[in-house]
Amino acid sequence: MMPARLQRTLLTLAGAVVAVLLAVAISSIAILAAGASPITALEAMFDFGDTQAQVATAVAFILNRAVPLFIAGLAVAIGFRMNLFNIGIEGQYRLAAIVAAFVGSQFVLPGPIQITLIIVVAMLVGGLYALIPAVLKVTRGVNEVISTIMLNYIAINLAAFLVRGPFTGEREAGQLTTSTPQLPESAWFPNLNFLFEMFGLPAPRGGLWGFLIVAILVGVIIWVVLERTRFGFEVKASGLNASAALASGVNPKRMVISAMVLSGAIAGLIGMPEILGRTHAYGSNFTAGLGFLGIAVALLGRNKPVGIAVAALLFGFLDRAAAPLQFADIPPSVIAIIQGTIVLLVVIANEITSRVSMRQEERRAARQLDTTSQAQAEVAA
Amino acid sequence: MSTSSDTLAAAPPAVELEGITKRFPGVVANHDIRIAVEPGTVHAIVGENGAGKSTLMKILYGMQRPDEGRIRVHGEDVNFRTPSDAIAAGIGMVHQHFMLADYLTVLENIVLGAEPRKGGLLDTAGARKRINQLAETHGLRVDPDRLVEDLGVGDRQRVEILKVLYRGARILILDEPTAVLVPQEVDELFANLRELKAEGLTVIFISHKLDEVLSIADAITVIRRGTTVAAVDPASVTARQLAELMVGSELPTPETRESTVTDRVVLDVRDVTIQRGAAKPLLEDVSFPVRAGEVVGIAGVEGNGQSELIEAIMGLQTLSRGRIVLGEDDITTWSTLRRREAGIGYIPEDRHRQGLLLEAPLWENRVLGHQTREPARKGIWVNRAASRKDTERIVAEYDVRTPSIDTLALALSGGNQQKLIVGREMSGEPKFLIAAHPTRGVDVGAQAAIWDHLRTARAAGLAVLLISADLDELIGLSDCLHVIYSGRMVARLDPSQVTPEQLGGYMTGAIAEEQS
Amino acid sequence: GGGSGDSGASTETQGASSEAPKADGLKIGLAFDVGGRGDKSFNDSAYAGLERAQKELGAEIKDLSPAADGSNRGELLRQLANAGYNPIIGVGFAYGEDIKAAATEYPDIQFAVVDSASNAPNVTGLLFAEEQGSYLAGVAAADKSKSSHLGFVGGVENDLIKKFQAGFEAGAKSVKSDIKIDVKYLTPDGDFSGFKAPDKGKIAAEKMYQDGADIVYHASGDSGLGVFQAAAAAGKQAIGVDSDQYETVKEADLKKVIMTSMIKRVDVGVFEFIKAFQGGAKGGSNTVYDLKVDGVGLSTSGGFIDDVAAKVDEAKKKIVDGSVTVPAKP
Amino acid sequence: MTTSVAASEARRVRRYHLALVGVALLILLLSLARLVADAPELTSSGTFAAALLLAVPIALAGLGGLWAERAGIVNIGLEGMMVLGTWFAGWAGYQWGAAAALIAGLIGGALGGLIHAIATVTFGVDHIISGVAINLLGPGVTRFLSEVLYAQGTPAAEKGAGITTSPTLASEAPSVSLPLLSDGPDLLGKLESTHWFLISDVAGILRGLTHDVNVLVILAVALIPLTFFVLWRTAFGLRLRSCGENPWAAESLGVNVYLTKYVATVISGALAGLGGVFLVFVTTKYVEGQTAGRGFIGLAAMIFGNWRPGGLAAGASLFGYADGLQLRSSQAVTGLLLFGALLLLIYTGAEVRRRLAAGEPGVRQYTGAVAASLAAIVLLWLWMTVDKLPNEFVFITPHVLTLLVLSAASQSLRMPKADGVRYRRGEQH
Ligand SMILES: Nc1ncnc2c1ncn2[C@@H]1O[C@H](COP(=O)(O)OP(=O)(O)OP(=O)(O)O)[C@@H](O)[C@H]1O
Ligand SMILES: Nc1ncnc2c1ncn2[C@@H]1O[C@H](COP(=O)(O)OP(=O)(O)OP(=O)(O)O)[C@@H](O)[C@H]1O
Ligand SMILES: [Mg+2]
Ligand SMILES: [Mg+2]
Repeated sequence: MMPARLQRTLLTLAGAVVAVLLAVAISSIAILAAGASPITALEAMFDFGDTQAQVATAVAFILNRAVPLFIAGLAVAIGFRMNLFNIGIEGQYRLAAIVAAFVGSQFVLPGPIQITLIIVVAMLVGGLYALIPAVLKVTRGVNEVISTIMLNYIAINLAAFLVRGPFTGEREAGQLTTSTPQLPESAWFPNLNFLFEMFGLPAPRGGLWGFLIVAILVGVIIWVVLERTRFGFEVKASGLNASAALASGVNPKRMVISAMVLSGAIAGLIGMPEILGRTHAYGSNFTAGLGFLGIAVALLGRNKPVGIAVAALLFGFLDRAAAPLQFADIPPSVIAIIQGTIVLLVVIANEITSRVSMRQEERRAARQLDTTSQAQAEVAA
Repeated sequence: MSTSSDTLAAAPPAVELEGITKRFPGVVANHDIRIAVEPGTVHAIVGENGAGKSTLMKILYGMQRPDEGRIRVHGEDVNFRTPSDAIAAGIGMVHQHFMLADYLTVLENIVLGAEPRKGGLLDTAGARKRINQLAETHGLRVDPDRLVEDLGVGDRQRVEILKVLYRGARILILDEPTAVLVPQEVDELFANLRELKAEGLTVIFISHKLDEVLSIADAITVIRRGTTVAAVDPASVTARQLAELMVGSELPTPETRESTVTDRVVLDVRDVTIQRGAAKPLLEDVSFPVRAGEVVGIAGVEGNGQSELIEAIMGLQTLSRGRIVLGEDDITTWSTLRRREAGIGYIPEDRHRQGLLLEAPLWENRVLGHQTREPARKGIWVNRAASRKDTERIVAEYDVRTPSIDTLALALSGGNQQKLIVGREMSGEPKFLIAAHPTRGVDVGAQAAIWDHLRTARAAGLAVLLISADLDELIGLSDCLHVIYSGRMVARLDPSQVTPEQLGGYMTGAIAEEQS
Repeated sequence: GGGSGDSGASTETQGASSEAPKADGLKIGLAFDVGGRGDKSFNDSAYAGLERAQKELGAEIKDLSPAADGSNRGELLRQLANAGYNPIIGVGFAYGEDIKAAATEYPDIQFAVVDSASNAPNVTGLLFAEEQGSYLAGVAAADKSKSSHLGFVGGVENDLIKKFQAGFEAGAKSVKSDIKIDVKYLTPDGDFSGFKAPDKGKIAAEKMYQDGADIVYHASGDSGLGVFQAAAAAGKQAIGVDSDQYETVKEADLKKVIMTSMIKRVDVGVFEFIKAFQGGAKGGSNTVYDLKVDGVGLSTSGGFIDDVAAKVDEAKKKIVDGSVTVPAKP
Repeated sequence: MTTSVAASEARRVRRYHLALVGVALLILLLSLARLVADAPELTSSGTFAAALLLAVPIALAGLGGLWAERAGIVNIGLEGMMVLGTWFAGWAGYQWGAAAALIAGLIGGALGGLIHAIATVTFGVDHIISGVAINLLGPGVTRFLSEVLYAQGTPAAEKGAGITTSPTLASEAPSVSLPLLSDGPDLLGKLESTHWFLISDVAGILRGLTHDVNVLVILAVALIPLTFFVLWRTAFGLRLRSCGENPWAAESLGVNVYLTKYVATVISGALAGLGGVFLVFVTTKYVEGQTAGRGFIGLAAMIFGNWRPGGLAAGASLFGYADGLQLRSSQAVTGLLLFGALLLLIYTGAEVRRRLAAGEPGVRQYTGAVAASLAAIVLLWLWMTVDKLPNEFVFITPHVLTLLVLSAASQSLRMPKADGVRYRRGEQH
């Protein structure tokens, strides 16, 4: 039993590695076509700097980028696991971010309480906003793909309205970014620079966002929820076979609502690392697009927390390379090409490997049964 | 010159299969099969589930390619790559499962792939004329402009045959065409087949129903475990002999021994009506009790409300009127989950659709439907250890042939999948069990085992509602039989008194309603 | 912040800068706003200043473009600092916060940020008085308008673009207090597609022309193309923005309608900052590029506003001498 | 048999008439709202011209979606394919003119479709996943191409290209107007300016749709009936649809399902690419990011339209109209509130009458009518009290409208049965 599983895992990993290598090869062709050398590009991507401080900064950047991507991937995965396509992560996290940033700026409490409250508000807003498409789906049968796409646009506009209107904060003279009021310092999430110091590295510039801890925690919780609880089982069952789930007493409406709301609540966290760790306010140049990237990350990670973490780190690593590539005079958009081809090739590889491993499983089952039935026949004779 | 019988003998067989071998990963579906089908005859092929009949026919129809062997059609070697090649060679196939696009019209389904064109367009008028003509000559009446979605099974079967005739096929393959038909419909079909035969068409006919086979076939080939084991003359063989050839051993029968019926009503269905909009009710005033230790059988042609009845009891359909009482509780408004928790077990009619998570391991399939109960659950958690242990128990007790409980459900054969489901639904001491087609598509050995389990549970006081298309099974297992027709219970019969023919009469509405 | 020992002034071993450093070692780094070099507008204008510094001051230059979502602005600044570039310029107000962070991390390096105020001792804010330039555009437009009806199309409804609107309205009203000015923004703040939607710019401007406006001023990036098209179709006129669009627009029929452009000399700002840096200037303050220093102004190519030049000059004089203050908010 | 033919014929005629009556009613209501709310933009020719301009790329993307999904391939990658279309149109167009742009854009989009087909048909990748990957790839590849081909110092840059834009097209696609009616003497224009009830509204609408129309618009509009015709009236169309309903049945009748799906998906990409070409024609050059999510909106329009060409045209028109209206006049959007109220009142009236006629009492049956009338009151109240909505609320008009209409009508939607299902030759479902 264990070897079979191990084999499945190894096969998957091998497929992923081949896919990444293929994607690198394809991108190399593009780089060559652009008149640059793929070797230089690779060197640039892996060049984290000469000094320890630079290496630390690079690592911190990758992690800081990976954290929101990881959370976004988790949010997407919850829905995708039961074939619920929450394309609306984008709107949910934006709205959650602005409301949480504003609410958090309105009071001062001891750090842990203040931060917890902000996080709760963010999850609440994200979850409530995701409730809209969920309710529309279960009561009116509205396809969630469209409704969430529409709600994304609505969220962008709502956020723009709020940040210029009721939620606007004071600005220094000469600042053109509109933003919510600054969070009090008690709401600033402490950074994790001590981790680097523990390894004898200098602290990274910009700091390693402390929200990493929350992300890991959320990842573990989501893993436990999806893999070990009854709710997770029901999500999985609904995804694998909706009509069997229904006949087994899983209430599909309740599942749609709870999965969507959970997905939205997690989505609410996506903006938090940035707001609590860096900007301390929601501003008009808030990082957008993480919701869509989250879809790619979730798919790359096969909708499983560990896979999503790896995918998020890979994306973070690639995104960091944007600057070094430019130093090497290579168009940075190569990264987008690498990301796109990796996603496509990895899912193709997944498809092939899972088909192969199912074949193997069937064959093994048949082989084993054959030997047992032969044995029985011999005993009978 | 030669006599007419000489000419007949000289004519090459319509189809000749020689040494056909086909391997699937882990299975040899066909092994050195040899069959010769004479033109203008009905040639039956019989064999157990999984014997390889469908595979062989798919090979003949170009849907699958043989690993070894030769196919000759009218004496000429052929090599079919796709069904189009086979169609071009005059072969048509009606599949075991309907191959119809529900949201296309009958006409569209029939002409698909062989569309008549006029000026680049689909010539619907021409097609309609041709279909009506075919329908007229062969007595296969269907309305070409209806959506297939709205048709009953009998009509669908006719559409399937029309599809084949429309292509001008001279060789017809019918893979279990009678599985979903009632006796009267079967007779109609056979009349059609005889007519086709008279017109010189060749029919290859597959069925599990041996008396049917004996009544229609001119020649019979028996397949066992992928190889041809006998070619017999229907005139010189009995159904029982044929069956023993198929199985290679003695036959089990689904007979219930002494009655275990008590007078404690476990499930009471009262005046259940389901009506959607202004249409004809799907179920109308259906009432019956099921007592502890009793098997209540429901006979009926598919599509007469059985599915709705099951779904109503499972809480998957809301009632327009009526009540369902389980023991002391009125469960009419309960959720499916609560019903299951209260002790209703459910062997669904389509195990792949409603019974299994094919891509999950067996032990997770054990949890399905029991996710809120011991031993599968512990608080908010799934109790993995206990579930696995209980799966081991089911595998042992119900003789589920599997390498391990971590095997994915899709790797099991249909019979073993079904045994797992039966084992699961019997665990947790249910009070009441819905068994919908519990042995459909299951081979003889597994069938006997499942019947045994049902009987044992019945003796232990389980109340069972049995829905089946297999009339022998219904008559053999039930303590009491109801016939459902057009959403209404039209007869209550004593299984020890009734014959399958009578039952068929009620099921088709041929015998008028009887007061019980 | 990371107050560790490494100042970032490491030796030049970074792969890219292979050519020998210039004698005086002036290495200028510049990070663009989203869109990057080659946007034919704001970013390119900054780049022109950088190139000029390369030519005239013999500087070594490096320019970086951010990711499409702008998430790595801070990283670009750090990488430039690590590679030994000094000074470093961030183009666009979105760099405000990131420059501040980088400036604290690299106190020995001089930074400049375009369109945002100085927020650290080693940061120079390069501010432009868009409202003043737009005021002149308003004056010219109101003088030229026969219908006493103007229009303004803004790309994205943010505070930067509102400065353009405010100045334009004030300028036009200073000429004709009852002049009608239609205003339309294409997208809300945070949705930057409004700078890339010529079709929407066209529709918005079309409506203004149909309603009787005869001159429409746009501050909408690439969407301005649509405004020019609408003007050409209606046989009316439009005002360009940022650079002299009469020169940058290639189509002859569109050239005709560009009455003038409100020029924002980001190139001058960038170049002047570099020169000042070379001269030893330190940050901590803002340099405002306004009418006084010709940091903003109106273009005259095409000669369409020659006849109102006097009035425009007069308005300019008033602003320069302080007798008129132009509002920065509508 | 003949009766059934007649019946289906009658059904078709009835549906056709119903659509006509519906459109007439909408126009009547619109002109009423225009008059009462004094918002001439509601029916002006300019609004309808803008609506057409905005609806065409959405409709083309939607048609792309329709072709793919009717063959059983979910295409969420329309956006990426559209982006490819814009870039290639710009690149070919600046060198060889509009015709080349058209062809290159089609090919660009078709390439995206081909990738989608390879992934989903040949490798059986989940359709949504492949689509997402294409949406990542489209912008990435085009940006890269721009960075390489439009960089400073390249010949293209000399002609005015930048990283974010191509040079202007070498030649523009011609535009046409209806002679006499909307051009020259412009009779419709004259009629429109009279502001007569209904007459000038109809004139405005007609003029907006016929004045100075790009040939590509005509092509796009023609593609809608053409799509219907091909998919529902030809043998190829029947095969294509059968692949979306039951590919196994199609396979068993000798239809080459893989090939059909490939063709459908490539056409789907080409249509999305054509939407991109149209955007480039409007702006006369490629502008990075100019698709702005229209691929997604197109998909929404298709679902809105129940996977039918006519329906998707309605969906795209609704979106284009609402967007055009808000772009032209923020005030007119409040006029829509009145329009909505009128619509709801009519619905309520019809519902109550139907219930009364059917003699079906019961509170539950009336909830719809009650909700509708309540909503109508709220809308009326909003219309009377609000005179200018904040811009942000104006911007979202089309999205909110789409959402509202969908929630009213979604339950009757039906997608192709095997849409998004992985199909493998020789494997049963
Ligand atoms: N595509 C396939 N891949 C793998 N194994 C297959 C495939 N098709 C059939 N088999 C196997 O081949 C064997 C013969 O199957 P087949 O469907 O031909 O049986 P059959 O005689 O038609 O049975 P039934 O009476 O149930 O229809 C079975 O063991 C089945 O598991
Ligand atoms: N289309 C298929 N693809 C792959 N394997 C198949 C296919 N059809 C059948 N099998 C294999 O056939 C075996 C089950 O076939 P078997 O004939 O015993 O089942 P069955 O009685 O036909 O069941 P069912 O009626 O549920 O299909 C399994 O090993 C399964 O893997
Ligand atoms: Mg079978
Ligand atoms: Mg079979």
